[in-house]
Amino acid sequence: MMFNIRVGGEAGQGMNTIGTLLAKSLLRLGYHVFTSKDYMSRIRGGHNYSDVRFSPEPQQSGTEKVDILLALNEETWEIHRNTLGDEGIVVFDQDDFSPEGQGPKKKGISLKKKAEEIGDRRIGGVIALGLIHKMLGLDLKQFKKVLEEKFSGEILEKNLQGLDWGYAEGEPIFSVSEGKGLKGTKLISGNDAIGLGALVGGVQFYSAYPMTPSTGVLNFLASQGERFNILVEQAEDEIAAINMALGASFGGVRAMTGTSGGGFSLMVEGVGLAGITETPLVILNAQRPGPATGLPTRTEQGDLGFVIHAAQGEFPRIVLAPRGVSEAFYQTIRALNLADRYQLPVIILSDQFLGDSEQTVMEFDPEKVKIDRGKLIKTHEEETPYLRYKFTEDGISPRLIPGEKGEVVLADSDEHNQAGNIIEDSETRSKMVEKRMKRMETIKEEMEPPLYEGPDPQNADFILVSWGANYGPVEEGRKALEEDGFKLGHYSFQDIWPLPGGNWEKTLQTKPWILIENNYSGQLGSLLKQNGTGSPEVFIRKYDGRPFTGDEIKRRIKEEVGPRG
Amino acid sequence: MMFNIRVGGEAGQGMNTIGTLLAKSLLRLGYHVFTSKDYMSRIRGGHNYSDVRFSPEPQQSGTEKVDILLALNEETWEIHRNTLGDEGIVVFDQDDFSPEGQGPKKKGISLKKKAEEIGDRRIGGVIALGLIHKMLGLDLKQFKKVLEEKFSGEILEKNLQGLDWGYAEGEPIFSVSEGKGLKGTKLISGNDAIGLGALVGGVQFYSAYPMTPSTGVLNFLASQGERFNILVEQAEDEIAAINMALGASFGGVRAMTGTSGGGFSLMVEGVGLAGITETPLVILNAQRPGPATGLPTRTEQGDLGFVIHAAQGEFPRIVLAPRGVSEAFYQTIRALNLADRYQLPVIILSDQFLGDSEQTVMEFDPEKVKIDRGKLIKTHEEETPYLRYKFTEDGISPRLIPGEKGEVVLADSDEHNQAGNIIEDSETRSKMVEKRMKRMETIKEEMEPPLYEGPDPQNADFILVSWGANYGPVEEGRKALEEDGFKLGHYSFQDIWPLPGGNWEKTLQTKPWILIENNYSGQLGSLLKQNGTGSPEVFIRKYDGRPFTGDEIKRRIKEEVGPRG
Amino acid sequence: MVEKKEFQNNEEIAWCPGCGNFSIHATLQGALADLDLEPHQVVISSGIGQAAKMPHYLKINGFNGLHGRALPVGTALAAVRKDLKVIVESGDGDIYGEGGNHFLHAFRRNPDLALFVHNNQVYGLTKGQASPTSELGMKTGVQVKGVSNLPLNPLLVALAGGASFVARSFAGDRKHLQEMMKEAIQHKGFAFLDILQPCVTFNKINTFKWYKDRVYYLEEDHEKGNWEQAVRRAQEWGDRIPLGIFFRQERNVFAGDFPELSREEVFDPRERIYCWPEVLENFK
Amino acid sequence: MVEKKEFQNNEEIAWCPGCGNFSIHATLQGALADLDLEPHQVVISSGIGQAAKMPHYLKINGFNGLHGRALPVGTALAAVRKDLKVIVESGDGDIYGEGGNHFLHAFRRNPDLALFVHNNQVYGLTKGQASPTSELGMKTGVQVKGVSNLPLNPLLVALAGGASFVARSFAGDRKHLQEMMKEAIQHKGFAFLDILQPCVTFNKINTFKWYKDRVYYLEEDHEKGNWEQAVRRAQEWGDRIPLGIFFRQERNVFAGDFPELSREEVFDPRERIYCWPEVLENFK
Ligand SMILES: Cc1ncc(C[n+]2csc(CCOP(=O)(O)OP(=O)(O)O)c2C)c(N)n1
Ligand SMILES: Cc1ncc(C[n+]2csc(CCOP(=O)(O)OP(=O)(O)O)c2C)c(N)n1
Ligand code: SF4
Ligand code: SF4
Ligand SMILES: [Mg+2]
Ligand SMILES: [Mg+2]
Repeated sequence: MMFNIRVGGEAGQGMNTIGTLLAKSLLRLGYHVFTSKDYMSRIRGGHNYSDVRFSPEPQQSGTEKVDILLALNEETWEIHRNTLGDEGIVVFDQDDFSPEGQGPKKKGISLKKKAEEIGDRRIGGVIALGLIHKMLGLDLKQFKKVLEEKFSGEILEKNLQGLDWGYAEGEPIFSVSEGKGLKGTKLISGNDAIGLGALVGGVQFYSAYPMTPSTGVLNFLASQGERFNILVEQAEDEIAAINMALGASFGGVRAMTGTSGGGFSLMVEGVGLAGITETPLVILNAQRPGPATGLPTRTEQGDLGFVIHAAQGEFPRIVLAPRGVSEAFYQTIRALNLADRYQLPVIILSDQFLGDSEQTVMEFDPEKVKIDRGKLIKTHEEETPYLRYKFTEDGISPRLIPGEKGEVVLADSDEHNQAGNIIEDSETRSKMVEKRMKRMETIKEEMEPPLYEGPDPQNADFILVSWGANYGPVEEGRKALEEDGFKLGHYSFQDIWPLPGGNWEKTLQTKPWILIENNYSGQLGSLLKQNGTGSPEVFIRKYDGRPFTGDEIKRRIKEEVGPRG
Repeated sequence: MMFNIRVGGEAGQGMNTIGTLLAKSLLRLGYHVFTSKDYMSRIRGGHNYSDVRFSPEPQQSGTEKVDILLALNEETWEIHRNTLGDEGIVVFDQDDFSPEGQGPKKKGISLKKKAEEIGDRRIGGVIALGLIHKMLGLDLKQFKKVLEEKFSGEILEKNLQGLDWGYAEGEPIFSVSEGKGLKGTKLISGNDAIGLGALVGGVQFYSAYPMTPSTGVLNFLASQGERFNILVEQAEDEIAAINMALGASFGGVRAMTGTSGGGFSLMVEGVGLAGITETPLVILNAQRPGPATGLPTRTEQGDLGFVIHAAQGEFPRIVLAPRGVSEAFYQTIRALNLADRYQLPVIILSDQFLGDSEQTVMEFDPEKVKIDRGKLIKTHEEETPYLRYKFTEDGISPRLIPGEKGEVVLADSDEHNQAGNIIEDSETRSKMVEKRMKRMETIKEEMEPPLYEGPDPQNADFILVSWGANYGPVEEGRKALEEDGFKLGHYSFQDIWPLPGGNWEKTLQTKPWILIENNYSGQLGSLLKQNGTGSPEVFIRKYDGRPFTGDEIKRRIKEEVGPRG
Repeated sequence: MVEKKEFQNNEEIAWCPGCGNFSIHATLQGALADLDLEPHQVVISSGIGQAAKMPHYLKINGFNGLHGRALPVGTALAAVRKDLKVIVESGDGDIYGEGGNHFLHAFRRNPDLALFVHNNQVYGLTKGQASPTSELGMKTGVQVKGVSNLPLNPLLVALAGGASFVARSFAGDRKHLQEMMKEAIQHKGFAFLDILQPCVTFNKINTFKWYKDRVYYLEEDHEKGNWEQAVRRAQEWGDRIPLGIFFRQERNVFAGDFPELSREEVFDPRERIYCWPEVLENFK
Repeated sequence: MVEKKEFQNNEEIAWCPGCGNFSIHATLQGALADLDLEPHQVVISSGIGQAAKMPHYLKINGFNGLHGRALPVGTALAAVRKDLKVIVESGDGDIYGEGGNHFLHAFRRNPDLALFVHNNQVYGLTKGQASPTSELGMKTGVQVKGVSNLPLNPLLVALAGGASFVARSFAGDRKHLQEMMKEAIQHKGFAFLDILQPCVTFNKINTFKWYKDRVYYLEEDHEKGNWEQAVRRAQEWGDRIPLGIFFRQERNVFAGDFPELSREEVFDPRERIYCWPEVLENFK
């Protein structure tokens, strides 16, 4: 059982709040919830919507199909009417408009008018949610708790009044399976998960310049800054942001910066600086469709080739693209450890789809998290005089924090000798390049191969290949096709650079495979080709700024390879 | 016959001037000349040197072997003594030091002392050049003309006096073949050739921020600006430089900007802006070794992957890496035409080796050059209302310059509709992406396949693969190996992106090939792999900041594949 | 006579109802019409933000470029297209934040353009973070304890940097605003006009009323050529906020000696190369 | 007592003989020794250029970063490492040109660091192009007709931008320079010291003698807390160039309330997470 409720209207009508309240109630009723947001780059007006999808089973994808459409204006009805199946129903404010035509069921209710009658214009959404709870046969108890935690006094009273009134207006028309009541489950967005990861991972300095869809992380950390002694600074521009973070990291604290593609462009030189100075740094690039300003509030996987190659010259870096919200948390912590252990820039490649979607995840356990600061040394006694860029077996030099009595530390953006002083000679240059690049070999070994799901690859008809947050929709599509008799495997890449070795190489050389990317040119595909996979049999792509959904994947694979089973 | 004269000393001793004077004399004596520069990132002191190589035959590579070493200080002797073969000779100021030890021949002469005696401390170099002319049995007549064009009055007199005195001090000890006296041949550096290309190609606006090794182009254009109405502006930073150039181009004039890798990093966002606004722009990236500041005055081919992937999102671009000085001129003009015809950013990927090396080239003929401004339209009548991003068959929209009576032009960095206005809908977005990317297909067809030299590939033992200015050294090495009985072909890429198709694909799939790149990781190699070539048999690389030389290529290929013939 | 309505187009305007940008939008049309400028004779270079959407809502030449980079684009346009009036229009975050370096150097270069900054003292489009002009103590989702960076006084910085025209107006006073816009557009050189613009959604401190209660006009006899006086008046902020032209001075403009290009020179720029052999003389 | 020679290292210095940087280099050591600061207690953040090579020529902690970006690096260092004295040292091109935006915003943020700008009014390392402070008319390989952009007056801009300490000294007056360096380092907040530095190779206008003939000290009774007076004196340039502290004011410093981190907190920052479950409360 999967159920999808869509709340649509214009910016400023509070779709997000309504969606979040509903999601929280469902979460507490024991459901797995997945929410996604579709919004325009404006503050008022236009058309936005939020989806709240729930099920007793875990899930991490949106869907094309809507079961209940809460249309806060007529435009929402016009735009989304076709997403409602025959069983679907549109809920609307009957004083505002009335949905014309055949098709889905309709339920009018007084929202604005009733809200004003109760005395708070803002509670129209809560009224509608009361109605929706009734339609779904859901208990209001959890929802009331949510409201009680959020509001108090008169405002709370009015909310509860509205909720009850809306509930009374409805009929139970859907029968949904009961939630399983998983203990400790939380509803977290990708951006918050990255923020939580940074928090638990020990970030002490976060500098950024606001840029959708990365601002959520900045907001989250700012909200926690005082409590956890995290210095969160809004920089004058992204160049300052990355250079501040590097300064902080050189100073010894864990530092991170975050942005989207345009801001990442401005950070490029700083990425190289992290590379040559061997300063640990985690950089979040939350992708949105480009080029340039592009579609600020939408999603795309368009920056993969860019972040792998960003900055002049050659130096090692790591690129991780979390598969989902839970991974966003753990991979952020891992990124911080990798940055410290290998003393280099680590890029977390997220996107608007992941960042803005909320997903139920089992509670994150900070106790399970290890902080590994790598070769950070506590005293200079280990090396006298201290050599910041000492040649070592593995290319990683012991790292001293400036401030140690009797010793000094020098980092340099020019080519340098072991002490960090500028050099120009051919021999030292070559050795330093080798020292830096050498680390790539070790790193490559600890990169995790893509997750494989499905039947033994030998028995699969096709192998699906995806990366990052596309995992959820592709996996949902694959499972749905399995039920239709398809035999499909699925490799989903999370560790992207350096590209991990593994069975996938042989499998893709021998089996027909389907590449699925949320971009135009197939950027992971190009990387795989460099590893000898050849071209995919089918390339399913999307570059309209919207995320894939599970049912879309199913439909498009069927279109491409014909019906099975 | 090839002859190499090396002038070495510390920064500020005028190695460049001495080298240039000598080169001019040789040029006028009818030789082909190739000069290269090795200098430090400092203004005084340290160790710099210039090579002047000449021959009756064309050439475009330096060499490891030195025939005459003009050592302006003892350090030069120490550093370069081993480059002198048994036939070589070191020329030195006998009042300054005397070269110790076995090995090459030695010729002391009074330079500073004599110069002071004549009454101009600066003419020591000219005295040495008089001596060198005698050693080589060369007539002084041409050199005197060079001096007469450069100096006059008393200074000229003193120079001539010094020259004659130095000449008288020498003996003819080398016998060099006579120059062929090619008419119209000029000695031009890569940077000047790009500047000349920009000039003839009709650049009317050049904005840049100083950065070695690209500054030569800025200097050249600045020197010509007033005469040819080229507005040359030193911007406050590289971000301003590229955005100014885009503004000028939008305004209708041919515009260009130039920098090196670090500055290119800062321009990245602007490259994407050119991409989405479809504004023609030529960007020079004169590579130097990175990452970050790296080795400011040295050379590397380290930015290939970077410039191909630079900027968030996906859009078409063209990358050209001129093979030599002559190509630098013609490819710059071609770049300007391509930018206009396809309305996109074109990147000229040069490097310090190409930019600072001078080479004799047949006179550039501006009459042969065509200016093709593509679909620039003169009046709005062709389209009313004018649609800047009109959907067309080939993805290229007619381009009107703002200022046409009754019509307006709107360029936009957000995703937009045909008129240039912001949109967010899925359909227009997809169509716009397709419109932009569509051009890549046409472009790919007109990209020139790599130049092939050598025996029929079927008969070659190995195929050498190089790109950009590596062409000269690799080709010289190949020819030398041919004489030793090797059968080697050579593909040299100049059009890099989009990668041109051609016979090379099949050849490299079937023949063992040797990749030669001036970087660590083999960036062209990665591109070729994406096209199914597999890995090279041998990878000859260099990442010490120095260019390859012909004899080095020969030596290293021999080392790798064993002796032949 | 050009009429205001010639600048109208049919784009839906994406600003919030009540936003101060609406009156700037309307006033700009009036100013241009008053100056008898036709749509094709003007070009607006803008960055990214709410203010920066301006060229979309007018029938006018426009280059809506990157966040923070409207000035370099406009500077080059002013230099190579002397037949066009160049207006650079963007928000306070765009010009004083991301684009601060171009702001600083525009004073020195003195390009012949008018810079209109919609100064709402907040980042509007990205949902309410502090901008360089946000008041001390203003709380936002990022500045959770309140703004602690000293607000930038853009007029003072412009004066110190050598700007040749420095003025302030208020979106709530259309008559004055129109006058200022006209003066700025007519000024030969870099004309900087800071426009106080209420953001009804995110700036709950500097509201329409807040501004209205404080603004007043510089006196008739304020000496526009007196830099020291301008500096003194530009320091006023808080209870009393002066509007008007603080400073004006004629100075060499950027690329003033670069010629106005003919259509032919644009289409075939090679025509200019009349002494090629002479250039090549250097290379023998 | 710390001695000057504790700051010496054995690197070959790549500046031209006679360059003003040598005296700045020597003076800095004196200032630090005078303040009884040991090498490990100081960190220099620099950019790229001749001036920016400073950390290589001292035994001192150093981060020699990107061209133009020394200030952000130093700002963060000052915030997270309250136990270190942070000096940002770079050239005029670096700080006023490429890094202009950080300069502008450092005034507002007021990080606790000292900024030393070796102002030789030229780009030295890249061979003599104009810098933002080059004199009008100065000819270079790029500015072939002479500089036409109005030179930046960095002191005036710093004052206008709200800098809390603004001073000028001269490389040719080591006694004064040392005094100024010490004052700047001791200032709590952003201390900006512009140092006139002759470039013997590329700046043939503003030579040692040129400066020497013009510089004089601000009077003993110059009121350092008087902003208007500072602005008036900062305008002096040409025949008479004042040296000294133009302005000084105590103000909240950047991240002043961010605690000094213990070694333990640096090595295991997770120690700080003591109310994790409470954080997760928001997500149910
Ligand atoms: C390089 C880059 N960084 C960040 C952004 C995100 N961004 C868009 S508009 C904006 C701020 C807008 O503020 P302001 O200029 O004051 O305009 P307003 O919306 O207030 O009119 C930001 C940070 C971007 N588009 N590009
Ligand atoms: C991004 C970038 N752009 C340009 C350069 C080249 N560059 C190095 S130093 C310098 C100017 C130095 O001038 P200044 O800061 O005044 O220092 P000085 O050498 O005069 O001490 C420039 C343009 C660079 N290293 N990085
Ligand atoms: S957010 Fe503020 S500035 Fe933006 S449109 Fe709304 S009111 Fe205007
Ligand atoms: S070029 Fe000028 S600033 Fe640089 S070291 Fe030489 S004299 Fe000093
Ligand atoms: Mg604003
Ligand atoms: Mg300088």
